[in-house]
Amino acid sequence: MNPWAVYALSGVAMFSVGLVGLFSHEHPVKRILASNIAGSGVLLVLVALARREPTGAPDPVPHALVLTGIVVSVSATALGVALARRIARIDATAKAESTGASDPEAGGGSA
Amino acid sequence: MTAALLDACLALCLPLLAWLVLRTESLSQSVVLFVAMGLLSALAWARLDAPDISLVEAAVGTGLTGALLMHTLSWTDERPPDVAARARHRPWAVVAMAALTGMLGWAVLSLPSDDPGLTREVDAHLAESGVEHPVTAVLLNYRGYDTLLEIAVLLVAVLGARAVNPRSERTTPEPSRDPLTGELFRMMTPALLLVAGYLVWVGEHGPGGAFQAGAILAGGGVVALLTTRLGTPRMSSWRVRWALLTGPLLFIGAAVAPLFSGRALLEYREAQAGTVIFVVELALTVSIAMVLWMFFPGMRPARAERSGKEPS
Amino acid sequence: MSLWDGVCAVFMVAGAFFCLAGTVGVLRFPDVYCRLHALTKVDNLGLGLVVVGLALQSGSWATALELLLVWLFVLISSAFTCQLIARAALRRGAAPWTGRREP
Amino acid sequence: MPELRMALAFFLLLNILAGLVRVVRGPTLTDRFIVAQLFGTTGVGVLVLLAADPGQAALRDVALVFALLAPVTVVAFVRFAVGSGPSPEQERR
Repeated sequence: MNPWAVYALSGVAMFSVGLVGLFSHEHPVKRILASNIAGSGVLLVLVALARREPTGAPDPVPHALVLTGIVVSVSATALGVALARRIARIDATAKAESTGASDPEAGGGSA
Repeated sequence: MTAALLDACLALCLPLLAWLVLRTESLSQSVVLFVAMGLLSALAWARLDAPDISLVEAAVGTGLTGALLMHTLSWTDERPPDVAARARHRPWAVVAMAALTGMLGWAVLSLPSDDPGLTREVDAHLAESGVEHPVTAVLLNYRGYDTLLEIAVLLVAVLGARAVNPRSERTTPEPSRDPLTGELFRMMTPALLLVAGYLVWVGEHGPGGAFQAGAILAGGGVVALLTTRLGTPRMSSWRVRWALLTGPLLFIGAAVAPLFSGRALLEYREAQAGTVIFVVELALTVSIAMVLWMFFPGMRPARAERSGKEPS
Repeated sequence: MSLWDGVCAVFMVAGAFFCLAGTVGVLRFPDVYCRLHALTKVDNLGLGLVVVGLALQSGSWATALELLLVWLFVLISSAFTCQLIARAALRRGAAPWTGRREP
Repeated sequence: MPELRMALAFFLLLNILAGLVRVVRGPTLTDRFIVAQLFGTTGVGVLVLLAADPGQAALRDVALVFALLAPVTVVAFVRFAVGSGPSPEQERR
């Protein structure tokens, strides 16, 4: 079991944990964390495959891909969090309006 | 022999920690576990001979993701988990995870284990790329097109994050003249600027570059934001817009310039390749730092309205 | 030069021991404030000894200085970490341990 | 000597795993965060030990970045998270 295989399996396990976690949680931030975990699992598999040549330098091309991948996944997380925050605020105002307004039809007021 | 033990132990506890992150009910615990997992994955990159990626993971993981997720704790409501439903799903989740791991693991392990990859090709043309470090050469010369589009992706993401978070609803935090965090900001800023400059310079012949330096500057920006030394960068100010646009515009300019002298897109002249890459990398550092910094929205002090006293 | 390597080995093993002491401290101490001491004081000493062991062995002044710089930054950030978390915990009312045996 | 360094790096990694116990069991949110910081410092130790191998000098820059950016998460934690997690009394029950 050479080292790259160990890390590749670990990446695969992280990906499956993240993917299953993505479907078994309703909380938006939890799902963002799950998709982040799945993403870093895939990146781990990529870099593990780049290290298959035991001697000499590892393959730089997957390294460049994974490097930009990490920065893009952070910006995706930040965008996801901003969207989740916006949805939470809309739900809060919608709930406040529906409890505040006595007549029923005002419930679905636009945010 | 202990190296194999170290690798096995690290490779085992990464998915374990990932599972812990998603298993704990309360959000605040899973955020802290997630920060710890980012740290361990930086060690995994180090063990896989990928210092560039370990550097980016460290700069982005501890600098931004941790602070951003801590910020989410201040506005999310800890929804009470319906433990009954969760308990029903639990066995199915474990079965699904095991099956997925098994299938994908078999697929990955059946790949040829002696594939040399593209190392020889990259090293063959390294002399013409203008830099000595292969990863920087791939990032900014061989696959420059990829990095150019990736900067556009970052720009779109920050425009989206800011559009969704309109300034009218963003309350500015009251200036908390707290001597402790003020001192922290005063001591950290010179060190951050120095290390960021060092990383941009070292990117030419060693692990480093625009992404790592930009993430570190953004981390400093977040501290400045949290210690209310600086307000949130407003999208309306022209300085912020120019800072955002210097990277992409300069990169596009450097990419299009060879077209006028009869060469293909992004085909730098060999003599100036090194300087062109360095200038583009400097501009990218400014843009990436500004993008990652603006992801951090204007904050409301978590406790201020509820208990009416300054929480700092 | 086995004596020189021996000295470096002693430093590094002592450093690892103090890291162990710090971890055990964080695990076993009864309340937040004691654990903060274990985290920021003991662990830093462990790291410092490891850094000194490595610096002596590195054979080049630049490497030794860079290692000491890393340790200096860890010291600075630990000082702030300890104070900030302790003040936040106190403000949130985490009761300090008063010596009674926990039930 | 390289063998000793690798053994110590493995030993520190075992420390990090032992810290996982407190992360799972830790009563309050602050305890969990303290262990996350412990991972940070011990992680710097592991990186510095690994950086002494030939050709791995860049790992010292990684350790430097870790040491520099550690306060960012702490300031964010103190400012946001301390007020939101379940308060110590609730958790101790």
